[in-house]
Amino acid sequence: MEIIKRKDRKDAHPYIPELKELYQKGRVTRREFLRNATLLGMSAAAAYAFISPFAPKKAMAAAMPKRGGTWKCGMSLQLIDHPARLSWTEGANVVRQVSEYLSDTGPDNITRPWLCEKWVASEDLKTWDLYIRKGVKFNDGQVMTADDVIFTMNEWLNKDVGSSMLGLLSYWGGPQNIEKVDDYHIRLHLVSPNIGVPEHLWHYPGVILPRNFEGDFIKQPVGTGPFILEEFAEGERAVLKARKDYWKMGEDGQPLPYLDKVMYISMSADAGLAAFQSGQTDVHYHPRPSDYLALKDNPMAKILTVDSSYCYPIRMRVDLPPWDDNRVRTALKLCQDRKKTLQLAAYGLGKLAIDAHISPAHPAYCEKPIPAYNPKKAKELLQAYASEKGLKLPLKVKLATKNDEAEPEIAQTLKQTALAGGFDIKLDITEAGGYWDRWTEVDLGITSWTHRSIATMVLPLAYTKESIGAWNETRWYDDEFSALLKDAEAQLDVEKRRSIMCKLEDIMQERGPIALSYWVQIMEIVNKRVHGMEAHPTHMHTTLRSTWLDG
Amino acid sequence: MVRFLVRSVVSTIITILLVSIGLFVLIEVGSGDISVKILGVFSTPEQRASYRAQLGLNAPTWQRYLDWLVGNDWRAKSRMTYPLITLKNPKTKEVEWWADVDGQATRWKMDKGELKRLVRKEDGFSKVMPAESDWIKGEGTEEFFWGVDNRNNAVKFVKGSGEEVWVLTKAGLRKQGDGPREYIPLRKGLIRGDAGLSWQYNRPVSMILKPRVRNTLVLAGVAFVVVMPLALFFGILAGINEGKLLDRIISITSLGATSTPEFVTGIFLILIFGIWLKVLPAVTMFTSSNAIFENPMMLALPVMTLTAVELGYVARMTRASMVEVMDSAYIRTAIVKGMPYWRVVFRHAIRNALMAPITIIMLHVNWLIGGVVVVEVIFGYPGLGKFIFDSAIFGDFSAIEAAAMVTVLIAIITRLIGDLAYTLLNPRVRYA
Amino acid sequence: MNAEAAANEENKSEKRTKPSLWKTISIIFESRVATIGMVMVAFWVIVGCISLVWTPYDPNSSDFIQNLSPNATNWLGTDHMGRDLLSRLMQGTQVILLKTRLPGGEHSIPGGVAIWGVLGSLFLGVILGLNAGYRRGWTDQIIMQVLDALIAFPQIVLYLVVIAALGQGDMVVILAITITGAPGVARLARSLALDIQTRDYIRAAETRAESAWFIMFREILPNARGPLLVDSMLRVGYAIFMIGTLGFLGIGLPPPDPDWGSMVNEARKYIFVNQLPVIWPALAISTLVIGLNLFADGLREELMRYQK
Amino acid sequence: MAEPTRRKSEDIPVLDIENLAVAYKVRGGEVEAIQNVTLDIKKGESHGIVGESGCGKSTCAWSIINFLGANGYVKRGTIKFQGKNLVGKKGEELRRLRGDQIAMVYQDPMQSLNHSMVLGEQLKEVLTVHQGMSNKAAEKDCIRMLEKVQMPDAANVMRRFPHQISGGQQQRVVIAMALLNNPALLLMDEPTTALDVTVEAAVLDLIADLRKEFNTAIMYITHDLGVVARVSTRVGVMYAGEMVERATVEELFKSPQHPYTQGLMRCVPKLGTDRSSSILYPIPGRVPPPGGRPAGCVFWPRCDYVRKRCREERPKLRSIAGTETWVRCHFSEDIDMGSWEPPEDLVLPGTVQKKEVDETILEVKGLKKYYRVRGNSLKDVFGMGEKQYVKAVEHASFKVPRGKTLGIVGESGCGKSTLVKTIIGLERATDGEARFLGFDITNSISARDRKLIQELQMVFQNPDSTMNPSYTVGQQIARPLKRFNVMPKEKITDEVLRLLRSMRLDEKYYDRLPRQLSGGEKQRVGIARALASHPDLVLCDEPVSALDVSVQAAIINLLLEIQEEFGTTLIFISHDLSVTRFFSEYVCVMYLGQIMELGPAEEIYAPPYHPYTEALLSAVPIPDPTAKQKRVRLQGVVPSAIAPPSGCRLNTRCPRREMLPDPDICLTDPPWREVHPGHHIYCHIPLDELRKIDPVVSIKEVNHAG
Repeated sequence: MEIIKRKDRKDAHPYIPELKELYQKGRVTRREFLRNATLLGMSAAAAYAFISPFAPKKAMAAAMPKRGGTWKCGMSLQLIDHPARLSWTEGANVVRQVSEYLSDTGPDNITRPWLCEKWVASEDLKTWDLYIRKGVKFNDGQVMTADDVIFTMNEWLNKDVGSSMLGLLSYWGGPQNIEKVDDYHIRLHLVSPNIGVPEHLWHYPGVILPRNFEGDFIKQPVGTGPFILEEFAEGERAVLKARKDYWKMGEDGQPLPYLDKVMYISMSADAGLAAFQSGQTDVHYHPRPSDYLALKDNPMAKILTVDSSYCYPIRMRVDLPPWDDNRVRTALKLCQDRKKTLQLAAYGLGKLAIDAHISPAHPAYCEKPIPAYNPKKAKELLQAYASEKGLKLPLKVKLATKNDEAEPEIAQTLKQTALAGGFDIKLDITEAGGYWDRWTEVDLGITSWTHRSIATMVLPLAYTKESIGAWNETRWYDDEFSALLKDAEAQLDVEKRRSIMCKLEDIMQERGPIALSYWVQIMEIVNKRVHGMEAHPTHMHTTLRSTWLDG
Repeated sequence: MVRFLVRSVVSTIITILLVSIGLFVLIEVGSGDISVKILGVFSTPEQRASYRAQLGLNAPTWQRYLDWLVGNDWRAKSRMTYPLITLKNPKTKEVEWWADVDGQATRWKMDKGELKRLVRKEDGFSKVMPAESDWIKGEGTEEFFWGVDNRNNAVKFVKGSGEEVWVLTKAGLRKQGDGPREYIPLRKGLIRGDAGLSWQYNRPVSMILKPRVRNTLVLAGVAFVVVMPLALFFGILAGINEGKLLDRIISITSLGATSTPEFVTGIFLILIFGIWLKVLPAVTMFTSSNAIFENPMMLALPVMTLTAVELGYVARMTRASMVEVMDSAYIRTAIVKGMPYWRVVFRHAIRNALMAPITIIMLHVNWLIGGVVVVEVIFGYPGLGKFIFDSAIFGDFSAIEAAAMVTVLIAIITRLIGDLAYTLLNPRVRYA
Repeated sequence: MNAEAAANEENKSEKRTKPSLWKTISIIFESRVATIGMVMVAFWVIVGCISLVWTPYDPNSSDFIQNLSPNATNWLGTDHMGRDLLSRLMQGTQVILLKTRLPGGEHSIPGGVAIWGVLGSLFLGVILGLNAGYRRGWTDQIIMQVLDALIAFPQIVLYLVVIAALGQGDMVVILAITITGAPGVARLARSLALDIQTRDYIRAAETRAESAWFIMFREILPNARGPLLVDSMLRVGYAIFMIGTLGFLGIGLPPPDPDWGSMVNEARKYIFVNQLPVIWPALAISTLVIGLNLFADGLREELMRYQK
Repeated sequence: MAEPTRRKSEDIPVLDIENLAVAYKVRGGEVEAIQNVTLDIKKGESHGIVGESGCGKSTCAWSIINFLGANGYVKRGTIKFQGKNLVGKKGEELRRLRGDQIAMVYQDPMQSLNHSMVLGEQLKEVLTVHQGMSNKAAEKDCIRMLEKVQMPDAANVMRRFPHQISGGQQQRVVIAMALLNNPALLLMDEPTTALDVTVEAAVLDLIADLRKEFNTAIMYITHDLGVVARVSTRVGVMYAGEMVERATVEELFKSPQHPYTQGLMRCVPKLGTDRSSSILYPIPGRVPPPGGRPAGCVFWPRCDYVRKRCREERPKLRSIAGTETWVRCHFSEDIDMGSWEPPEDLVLPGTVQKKEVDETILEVKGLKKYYRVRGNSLKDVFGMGEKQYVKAVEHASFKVPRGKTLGIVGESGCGKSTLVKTIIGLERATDGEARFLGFDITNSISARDRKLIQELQMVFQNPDSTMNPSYTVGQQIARPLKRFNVMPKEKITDEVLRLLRSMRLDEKYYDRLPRQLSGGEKQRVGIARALASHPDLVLCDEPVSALDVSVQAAIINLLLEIQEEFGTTLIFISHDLSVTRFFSEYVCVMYLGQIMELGPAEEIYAPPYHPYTEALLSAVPIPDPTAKQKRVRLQGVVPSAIAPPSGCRLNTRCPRREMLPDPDICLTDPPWREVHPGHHIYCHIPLDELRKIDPVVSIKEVNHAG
């Protein structure tokens, strides 16, 4: 304890010492310590310094970055208007190069301050102080102050804008609870304690906008980021060119970024793959397992991977028969041959999962045994249900999904493995767009859920009463579950949180609406000439500012 | 001949009209209640009704058809106090509808029952001003006003009774007071180059469409220019060597080529030239809107793909008609007249032999367009075909309607050209 | 001079017996081209029929290692999901040539989507064409006008529109094939009718005051059979082609039963790893289409020679 | 006109063919289209080749210029052209001969001219290619040549496309084209068959004149004995690929040696003979196909004099002592044509005596048929131009007594077919009245009563299209029986068989398909079908014009029998005046939709003539070289029926117009002048004037008319 100086304590969160202790006792992992410490406002540097006093200040850069060059990536591009309304990561990839977030969750899934120099949470986690970074200019020349931040926050909470932040930040209790202390200091008074604030600040619609923002990013691409939007044509391309006066310096002492130009060209996954292989693009965005297979031995390709909570839950609508009966749901869950699925759909790349939307990549994940493939038991359950309902097996059901990433493979495999379990699954596989039109409507479907850095971000979004009509595609909610979730959001103690998670996981496994075979291992396949880029669990291109090209 | 031409032009116009009707009916009616599709099944009947009103979907189909085809601003004009004008948004270049109030572009909204003017400033944004004076006495005590709202609708506000309307925001539907009583979603209509708004991109279809059409025309054009001479050459070559080895070779290869789907040819061309040999760009990357001109090489593979399929077909056509011509009586005459073989072929045969293929080729253009769809999808070529495909998948109706109309237009026009070419080639028609 | 040769042929073919069905069939074998074509087509039909009752393995189950190259157990190798390509290829024939799944997906009727589609266009086209060609005048004008409108649609575009409006399904494909095919058939039927109705036996029928429908369907149609038959052959080819393309675009016949196009579509992602899953269905489509073409060509020649 | 060539054995013949055989490769072996053909043509001589279709006439010509297609070749024999053997000549050498030394004229001028090239080009290239002449010079020559072939305003024609000039003119162009290089040998393959009588006559005159002028050797192929008689000095008769007889034209027609030739002579009606005075004797059987020729003499199966030797030994072509005649028959000396008796089994119509019945079955008064046509001006497209009509039939009036035959003659486009179509109801009459059995029949057939329809049936021209290829003979004859339910279903088959028998077709035809029948047989079935419903009136639209002479005779006889048997009334359309004359009691001559002359056959064919009738008669090719025929020709071409000349429609071409003091009177409608009751002439020229005109034809009564 004594090693912590008083002045440190002044800012640092009172929980930090305890955290340190836990770490020293080996109750929390190194990674978890770093996450939580930084989360609570301890500067990353300090945190690193604590756990490994003798570690070098900065990992040695392999080589001095080269400047210049155009970085190309094939990626589908759709409509962008109000950043706060962003609903898809591709769009965010473009926006985030121009505008930035208050916090920054790194590839290591650790969240650090970014546009705010630091934040401090009260003990009860209901009051958060955000200290805005000074001297940051928007690319239209005006200086960023608390006003811009507050303006942006108001946009998030403005019903008219309709941002998905609105749901996420429900615990903020509306704009009136945002207090401007001074030009560079904002205080948030939360209605309910929440540990996720920094993470939430990095939720992809959350870029900081100039106070005079009119509502269309394409008309008004003003932000603090390293790049300037030169051209945006939906369905065609986005061209970004380096900004000269970016606030962050590169290793060579000059302002970032190293790249001259960033170019996103809209193309289908297949076209993208071809383009990458023929050297037309530098990055193959969002590679599918098949792409990995195609590229893993490609001499010019470099594969960056990271574990994530990206997944393809098989979700069942609990408001429609037969899925309203838990026996049927459980039966289907039992019908998953997880290993086979992982093999067929992802060539074994990924982590086997339990039937809960909580991932090992999430902090405080509670380790559970992977359920075995048990068609016999499934059949019994189903038999019981069927005889009750006067149906006969096999039970005919229709599984809808999109012919996009690994879904078809998962579907095909399930169809097969579920046969023994008494399910006769018809497949209804359409193009991605076709599925997104009805993803909340189909009674049985496979929806892809993107990575979220903590479980408390996704669970409220999809498995609570409030979220019905928005993101709750299964209409499933459970009072006990919701209650526990509230606690979890307010619970700082990792151990305690873990124990809550255990309960949550149990509930979902026991009566939840999703069957889940594996967690995707996110990978980024880049050309060897690309340096300083890292795979991010969210598939976001978070590190382009420090990416550079060699030859 | 005059008669022939006039006839074909007239019939072309009728055809286009028929097509447009068919298209409209098929989509607008065939696709059921669009509001459900947009608002989702969560939406209540009341919400849908309100939304349909805003889209003008409550109007009878024929009216919507007319609006779609020739626009409805004239309908709005007759009701409105101030003249309608269209302005280009300086940033997006989109066309916006405003009313011209003594030189100032103006729109209106109701705020707590009070009519407000939104007067446009140079930078494209607008400032709010009171406009209570604009009310007009209607029959009885009712006071109303026809103006433009900021969703490009001509709307009828009624004093004191703001409608409760459901407005669609990205966050979903939201109930809003102070709504207008009636809507006319302003549009210039297809024939005036306004194909409405694309739901997928939330931008005017015509704006997105223009570059796509250009790209496709370039692609198809190049393919056409490459294919035709080759095809005709091989066709004629085979034709005059009927039954000989050369004929066999040409015929069989061309049959093989036509019978291999574009998508297969395309894939393998990419694999071989783009990836294994790396001699040609595997896909078409539009690094700028003029990429095709800056880097024409990227057309190579798509064109090759189209060629593979088209070449064979046209060649077979040409061959057939060449064979037919070659054993016609007048060729016999020419030979018996002691004309040298090549003179017979070039002076006497070819001209007649080309008549049939040319008309067929022109009729065949919509087959070519079909191919273009596939090719564009494979090569990620941002053209008309891919656009239609995407819109169809997305269910972006106004986009499909417009795009389909364009393809049909192309098809019909080329056919017309075919007719012309035929008349020019065939004196029987020319002097009939 | 060939006329004399033909004349001679004709007299050879003079038999005392009524021409039997076999006789009409046998003319196919007189042309080598037609025979080859028929063999190719027959091959696939047979393969399809077999697949109805037996395929080496379950086409939809992944019993093997992924992306195997051909070997003793999997003659054509396996695909990216470790399914036996031969089995899938065999079953791929069904939806095209042998069975059509009715809406609801519970039941299916014999005759593949391509077949029904072409039959549809044949039915529609013949009725329109004969009326246009025999009645002429205004009827002709109007019918042709409408047909022009239909023909103006590029097939795929029309299909995409239909999809957008009506959604996917075997029936929709059939509808699309019918609509896109009918104008062509009609034009052919019309030109044939226009030619045939100048013949004296039509006059004879008219002097018997036969009804227009009688003349169209009893007097004209039988003599238009040949060309129509040939034409339909080619159309089946086109149809298969289109189904393939649609399958490739992922909007064709719905799963699970694989059709060749969607096989290509699925396998496409893996083309860089394993080309065979693309090559086989591609070959299947090509050979079938080529077969139909040859068959048609041969048949056409024979009929011509025969009609003389 | 044919004048015998006295310059015998002058120098070497231009063309000398020694027992030539041409074979075609077909599936399963090869067939000899022609065998042992031998002939020679001298300078300035016109050698006719006559025979029925499928006898290898054309093949003969094609073999000379070695144009036998991919599957044909000369199997035996030699073709010497000016001493040099042509057989096996190829490439350049052959090319130089074609069109230069040896030229050819074909049957169908429309087809044989390139429709997408102006005539000028097609003509000029003959000169520019063969003589390397300059374009200008060629142009001049061509125009000169066109004038030689009496082409009106030649210079203009050079710039026209084929479809812009009439058929006759097209043929003239083709001939001009052939003569441009003044070839030594001119091959003509049925050059006038596709043309109308008057046009044909003109072209034949032309050929004769040209022959004199250029002194070219001509090989003239035709099926028409009349034409041969007119154009050729010597004639070769071909049968089943063999040359069966060769002789000077006079000899051939005076004393034909070969039974086949004799048979032919007996088949064709001479102009002036009619059913009462003479009978046509068809040759039984049909020409054997190249594949199925009999051993021995090719003709024996059809020969009346056949003996054992004929069946075994193939006769040589031998010359008859003391004549120029060569014949391929063992016994020609023993055969005396005069003493020929028709074989018993051959059933013939008894020569009918005219019985006077004057019940009128069909009466037509002032019948009109107009067709609406669209103009080509912009105005017309939008229907604003004034309406235009083809005046196909104008004021047709005539009566047909029961049981008689009315022949309607006239050239193509004269409206005879339209008239018939209107009567039977395939067309609605525009105006005027028509009564059949007292019922009005100006309406269209659909409006008529079943009973009426079945009384009015039709026999068609083209045997190949008269039957529906898809149904058997039986089905097709049965159809009308069913349609008009003439009799109970079960009886139908018997009835059909009865009809077949009465058509001289035995039962095995019942199940045959049309393509298994010969032209004659098809025509018989056609007639049977027409008669099935026992009609009162049968309209025959050129029922025999497409048939070979021998078959023709048979069909004519058949019709005559039927008329006797059923007392059927016939209306008989034909362009062949001899046949019409032979066939019908009453004749009606039409020109450009107008009836020119109407009356009893014998009177029509003797003065006073209508000028048009006169022209027609003088144009008829008569199968008798000795016949004297006046040369009256119509000038110009048939005017368009859309804007026909006012008044007498013939006035633009009338050969006798100058007989009138004031020719302009022809611009007014002429009066109907009655020669006798029932014989009318539609002309301004007074009858006495017309009476002055002496007969067109004078034939020495030839002994073998039977």
